[in-house]
Amino acid sequence: MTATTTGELLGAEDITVRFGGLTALDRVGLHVGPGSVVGLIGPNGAGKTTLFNVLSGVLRPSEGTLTWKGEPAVARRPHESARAGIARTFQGLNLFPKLSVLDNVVVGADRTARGGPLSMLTGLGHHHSDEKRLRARAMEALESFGAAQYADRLPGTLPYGVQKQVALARACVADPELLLLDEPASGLSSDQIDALAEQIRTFSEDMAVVLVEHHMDLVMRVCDHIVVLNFGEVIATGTPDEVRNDPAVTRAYLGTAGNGDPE
Amino acid sequence: MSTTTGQRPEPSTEAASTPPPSLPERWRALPLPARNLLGAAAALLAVIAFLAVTGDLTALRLATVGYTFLAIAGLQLLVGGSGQISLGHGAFMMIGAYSMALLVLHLPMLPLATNLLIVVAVSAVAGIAVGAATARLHGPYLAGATLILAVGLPGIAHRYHDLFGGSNGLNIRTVGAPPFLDGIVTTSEWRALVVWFTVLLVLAALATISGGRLGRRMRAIRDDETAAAMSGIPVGRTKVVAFVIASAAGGLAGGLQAYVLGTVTPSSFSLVLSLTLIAALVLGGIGSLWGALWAAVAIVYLEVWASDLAKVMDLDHNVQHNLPIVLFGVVLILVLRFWPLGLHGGLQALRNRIARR
Amino acid sequence: TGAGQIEEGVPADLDVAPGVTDDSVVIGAHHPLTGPAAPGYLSISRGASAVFDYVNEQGGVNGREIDYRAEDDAYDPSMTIDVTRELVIRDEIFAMMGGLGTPTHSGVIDYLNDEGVPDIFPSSGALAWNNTEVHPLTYGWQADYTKEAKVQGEYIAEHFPGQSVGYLYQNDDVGVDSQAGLDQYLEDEVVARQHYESEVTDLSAQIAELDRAGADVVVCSCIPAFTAMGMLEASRIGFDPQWMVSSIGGDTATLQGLLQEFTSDTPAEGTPADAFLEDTLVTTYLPRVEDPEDEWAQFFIDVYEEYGGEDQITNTHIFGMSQAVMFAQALKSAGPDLTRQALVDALENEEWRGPGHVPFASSDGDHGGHEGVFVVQHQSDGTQDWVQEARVTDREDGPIEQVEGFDRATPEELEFHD
Amino acid sequence: MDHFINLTLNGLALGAAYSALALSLVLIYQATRLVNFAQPAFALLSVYAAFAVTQITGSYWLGFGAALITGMTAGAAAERFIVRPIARVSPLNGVIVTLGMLLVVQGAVGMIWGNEQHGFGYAFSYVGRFSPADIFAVSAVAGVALLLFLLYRFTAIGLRMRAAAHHPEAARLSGVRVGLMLTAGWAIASFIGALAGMLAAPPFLYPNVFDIVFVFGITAAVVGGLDNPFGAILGGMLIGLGGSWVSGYLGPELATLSALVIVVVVLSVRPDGILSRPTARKV
Amino acid sequence: MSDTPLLKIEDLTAHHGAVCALDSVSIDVPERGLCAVLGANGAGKSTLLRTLTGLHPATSGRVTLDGEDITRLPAERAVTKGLAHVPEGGGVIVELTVEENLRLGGLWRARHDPETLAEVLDLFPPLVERRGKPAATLSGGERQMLAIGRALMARPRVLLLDEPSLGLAPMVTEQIFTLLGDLRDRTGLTVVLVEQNAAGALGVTDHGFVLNQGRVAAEGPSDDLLSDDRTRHAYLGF
Ligand SMILES: Nc1ncnc2c1ncn2[C@@H]1O[C@H](COP(=O)(O)OP(=O)(O)OP(=O)(O)O)[C@@H](O)[C@H]1O
Ligand SMILES: Nc1ncnc2c1ncn2[C@@H]1O[C@H](COP(=O)(O)OP(=O)(O)OP(=O)(O)O)[C@@H](O)[C@H]1O
Ligand SMILES: [Mg+2]
Ligand SMILES: [Mg+2]
Repeated sequence: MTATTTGELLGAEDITVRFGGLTALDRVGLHVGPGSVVGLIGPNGAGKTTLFNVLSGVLRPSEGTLTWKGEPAVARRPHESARAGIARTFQGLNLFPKLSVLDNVVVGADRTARGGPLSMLTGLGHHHSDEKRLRARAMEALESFGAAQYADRLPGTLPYGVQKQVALARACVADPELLLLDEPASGLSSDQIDALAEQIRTFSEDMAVVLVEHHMDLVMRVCDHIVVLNFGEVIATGTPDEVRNDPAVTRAYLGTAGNGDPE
Repeated sequence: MSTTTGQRPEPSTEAASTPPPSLPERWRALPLPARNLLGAAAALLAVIAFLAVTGDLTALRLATVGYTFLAIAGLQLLVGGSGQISLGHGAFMMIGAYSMALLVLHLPMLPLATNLLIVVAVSAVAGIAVGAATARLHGPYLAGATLILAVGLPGIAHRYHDLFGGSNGLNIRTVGAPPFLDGIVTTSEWRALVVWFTVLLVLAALATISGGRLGRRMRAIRDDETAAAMSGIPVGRTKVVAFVIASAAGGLAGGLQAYVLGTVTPSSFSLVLSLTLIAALVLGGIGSLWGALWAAVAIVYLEVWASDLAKVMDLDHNVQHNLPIVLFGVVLILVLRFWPLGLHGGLQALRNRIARR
Repeated sequence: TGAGQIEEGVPADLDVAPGVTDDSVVIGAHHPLTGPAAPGYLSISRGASAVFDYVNEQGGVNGREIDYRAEDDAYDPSMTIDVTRELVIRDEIFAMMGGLGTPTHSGVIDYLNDEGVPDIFPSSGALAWNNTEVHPLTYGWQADYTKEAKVQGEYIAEHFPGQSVGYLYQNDDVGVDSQAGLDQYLEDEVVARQHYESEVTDLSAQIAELDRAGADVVVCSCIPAFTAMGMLEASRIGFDPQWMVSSIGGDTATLQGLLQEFTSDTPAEGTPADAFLEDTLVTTYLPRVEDPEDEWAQFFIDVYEEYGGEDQITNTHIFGMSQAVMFAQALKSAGPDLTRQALVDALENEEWRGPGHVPFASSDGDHGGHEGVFVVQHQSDGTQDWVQEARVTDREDGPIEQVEGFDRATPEELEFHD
Repeated sequence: MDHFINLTLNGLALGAAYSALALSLVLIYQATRLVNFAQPAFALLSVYAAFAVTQITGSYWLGFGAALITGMTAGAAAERFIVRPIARVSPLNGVIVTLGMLLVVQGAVGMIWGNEQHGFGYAFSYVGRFSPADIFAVSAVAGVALLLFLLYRFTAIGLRMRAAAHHPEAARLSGVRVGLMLTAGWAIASFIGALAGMLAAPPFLYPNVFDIVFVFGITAAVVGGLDNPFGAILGGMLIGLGGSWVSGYLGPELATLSALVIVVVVLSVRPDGILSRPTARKV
Repeated sequence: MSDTPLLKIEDLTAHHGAVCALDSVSIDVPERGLCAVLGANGAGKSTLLRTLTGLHPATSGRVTLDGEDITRLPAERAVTKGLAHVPEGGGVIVELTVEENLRLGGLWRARHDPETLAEVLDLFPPLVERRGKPAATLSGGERQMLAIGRALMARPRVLLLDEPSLGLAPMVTEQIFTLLGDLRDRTGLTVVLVEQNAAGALGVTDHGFVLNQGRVAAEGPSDDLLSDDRTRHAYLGF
């Protein structure tokens, strides 16, 4: 773990989540420093998405503490997390189906607007400049994710791979400090995954990234640090090399495919 | 009035497009409120022109179309915008109408504009209460809760008989046209003007909201609450705001109705009204303020035309009396069957087809 | 200026005759023909229509056929306003005849008076109609609820002395005005006051309470559906009071029809419809279908047979038919040079002689319409006995007086058509 | 105390009628995910059919049968020819088109039978504080709820119907004839609707007779939880009892308000009704 | 291919509005064939599978299964012909329980089929404990398992898999790929596998087709495609 509590961006300690009788997370800890890329891996149903839900405020943990830049942040609601600088993508994408691709990304940029509630209600004040800026910014983001030509389409009509890019653009457009990526590579081809690795490296210059992924080569390539979950418990942590060679991890998760790509 | 609330990805097609390419561009460069206010001013001129060539009966109906338009536009923002289906919009109209009547009766010296502002405030407060109580509800649960609101609220008018006049309601008389317009406009025409002035002003505001950042936030919430929240949008608060805007618009519409009709009774704000409003909204075309306009026209004129038709056809009593209801139902079914996006969507499709020729 | 500060307007010009041609005169009305309030009220315009057809068949009035247009307002005041304007502006009606309902008619009474449209015989017993200062062109019809209730109260006090009384009333001016009259005679005997809302079709709680309170006599100031429902509910729980029903809910023919259908052909061990109504007291002022001896009743039955619809004539039809007859009579008296002023003058000076059984006020600043009621009692064989002759009174605390020397004309004698 | 018992018994009897309508709504909702405003329309049509048949044949039970058959046929036909092509576009359109059907049927009934009231009797004697008619109503509703619960939960056809309602595409890939299932769902629900109509209509019949009962029916369904037939019954009883008590102790004008209060209180604690399952996971 | 193909696709064309998503695609899949369909995003892979099962209408062309024309067969009949389709993203019915989802898959055949159910549950242990839970509570990978399990419950002759590895842990993916081979050998199953993970898919299949903008751009035995650098670079991107 990047256990240095000083200068830490996000800290989670003893996070426990129960659904009825099922313990989805059992005293899980996670620490993310600025600019680091943390991998979160584990078998299906290990609790990775659940942990993301806790970190982003979508789910209130049954127990445990959360800190954000050293401040307690446990009861934060999702929009508060987002405003504080946490962005995430979803395993199921969760794009806005009836908004255009551009509007999807503009919504992602919403928190960078300068106008307050009054400007939103009246259309006065910063509203006009906000609108122009948000659109420009969203367009820029779409361009950098190679989806600019789809700006006017509805997301449902796009190939899955393009939708993933839109979802990434929506998450990144507001320059978050922490980016939570839930299986960004699933459904992508190998060269797209390479490109993604490149993107994640670029992100990590400005923000910390937590990456949930089943594509081991990607994880091994981009992560500084990896946390392995199994049945809601942390079974291993360490650098990519340490984790790859951890027999518990091989047994629980990697199998023979442990040495990188599923190819 | 030119802004649509999403549904189609391309959000705005300006109604007035003129040949020189710089003009639409300059128009687009104007801030949203300015564009909408200019549009409203143009629409007001159109209303005045229309009033000038028609009579008193049309003036009354035009006023009815006006406040109905406003009520539906508010509902549009709520249902089409934030995805919250309210079957109790009539309740807010009722609140507005009673506020207006009570103000005129008990504080006759207040000018109309003040009354309308107070009406907006009162119904907005009601909207906060209802919105906050229902913010966690989804789909049919919200629909059911608002439905019973519309049915239950008149009970208060019966309960506090002395204040609200029970089932006979309240009757008010309000001043007509200012003296210098004597002989130029009739009282009905004056009322229609007051209604449309107010309605268009508020509509410009609604169009600004739904075409701007707040509207987009609402649509995001409508599509996916969690993703919207993760984009930094306060979901609960935005839903309540949508409710408040809708109820303020509904309340104002009710206030205007009281002003135009001079009478306020519980039976005007029945279940039927609330259901008609939402049905008409879908009939007109959800997602666009134009849809709200067609909806209002349909509510007012379908009934009139149908009963005229029934009279002309010389039918059996029972058939004649029930024909308007049946016709409204049939029109509703047919429009939804062949124009799923309502009258507005259908008209647009027609226009596109003609343009392509 | 404040929105509610109104100055007095100039009275409308009455020397006009819109809607009148040499051979026709257009009159209008608003009625609930559809919607929840239509049942029960629908028959009024049907009845009126039949009489006008009859009148037209006889050659009309002063050579003019009456073109009667009853518009549907579904009992929604905002629609009443719309249809009334439509009648006045587009159809250019000469007069409004029998506009129905208190909440509905209240919304247009100012308008009609401002526009100078004679507002004849609104179908409602509200006290508000009889206010010649404010609404000089409005002429009431129904015996007002307070007068009727006073007669009821006196009758009960006389015939059921010392017995406990319960009120069941509609929660609007019907209830308020009725109690004002009843209480003058029964204040001390009242053991329960129960009301209902016309929107909620359930009387179980109210009847249970009347039963519990031990009411021997129940005065029902209700519309017919609720009278019937009250009786059914009472029989359900084995509560058997003496019923006293006001004219608005006392259409025994309608009640009997309803109860008949209710009890026939069901496995429910039913009571015959007449048994529900047996001994029920009804106050009224018009001829009744149960009284075929009466010339007017006979006349109406015949007219409806000939000019009416398929449906069975009831006392509600007779309500509208009587209005139509008296309106035609006034039109006849107004003479061939018809103007609104002429009609108003005719109304003010008319010598009313039926079909109602009580004197009728339409002059001298009193536009109160029927001035009193008589009492009938329903018999098990379906006939009705007059148990008290017509009595008149005022709506304050004045005395109740027996009607003396009211000379009622026969249908043949009365001049209401050519 | 006597008063209280009276009110309670009245409330239960009223509740049975609300429950029956709520049940039919819940069933349609389970089978189609639509709140069906045409439900009172089918009920109305059915009850008028019963009225007509009873008048002609003189037999209440023949009328009863006619009502059930009419309801079932009307529901199936409406689904097949009107609702299906429209609801495909958007669920709200589907809801609104049911409103359109309600108007058409109310008007048509008025055209045929007039807007006047007719008397309409009970199946069994209505005499008594909790009369045979009431007992019939309650037991019919409870029995039907139980049967349907079993049908939906434990039979293959029930599984097919639910699958078709929730996810037509996945259902089709599993060989479910989605169209047929939707039609069947509507037929069953309208059958219950007709039953509910027969229980709720007496003593009088007129085109708007179900307006308020239906509103209470929706309220009951929402209070109980739209996914659970027993919720519908529970909700119906709550609304019935609440209405009766409030009516008796505070005044009948507050009966509808009492339903509003119940809805607000229940839904603020359990936004998906009393007997709903835990809310679904969103991400 | 030597013997007559079990699934024969001839000149299949399909549109999304004006967009031509499949353009005269012809593919033969022999009985017991394991066949991969590859291609970039938007190439038309999902549209191909959806058109095969009738979820999407074909504009023209013909599909025959074992000689029988199934081009216009409604989707609900596909499974009765032995065609099971795991759609993109799984299409799990989240409101039903895990077990109900599985039962649904086998419904067309018989009322009760405890053996297949047991087999499927055996294959995906995480589903066992969650049998009675609504599928909504499942994790992404668990849902994918459920979707595949439901298709297997139908005991199909031809299994159409649209990106089955989506969201699955590598071990599970591997396990499923192995299973496909197993099933082919044991029960004679024929598989059409759509995958983004081209290398992995070609590793387990015996024949591959590469779609590009709705057309078959390359085809051949999987090993050949794997070693054909030109196709790999042009279309498969590795
Ligand atoms: N709302 C819920 N109710 C009940 N169980 C739940 C709920 N949410 C998650 N679970 C269970 O918790 C466990 C962890 O789920 P989670 O989605 O976090 O897994 P994951 O690690 O993201 O898996 P995958 O890689 O398959 O996406 C799973 O077994 C899931 O079934
Ligand atoms: N509903 C739709 N409306 C409009 N166009 C669509 C729709 N669905 C797919 N398309 C278009 O059809 C083409 C083929 O899409 P398809 O989903 O079959 O691709 P794919 O090969 O499965 O891609 P992916 O690997 O991303 O799943 C794409 O260009 C896509 O944009
Ligand atoms: Mg996950
Ligand atoms: Mg695909």
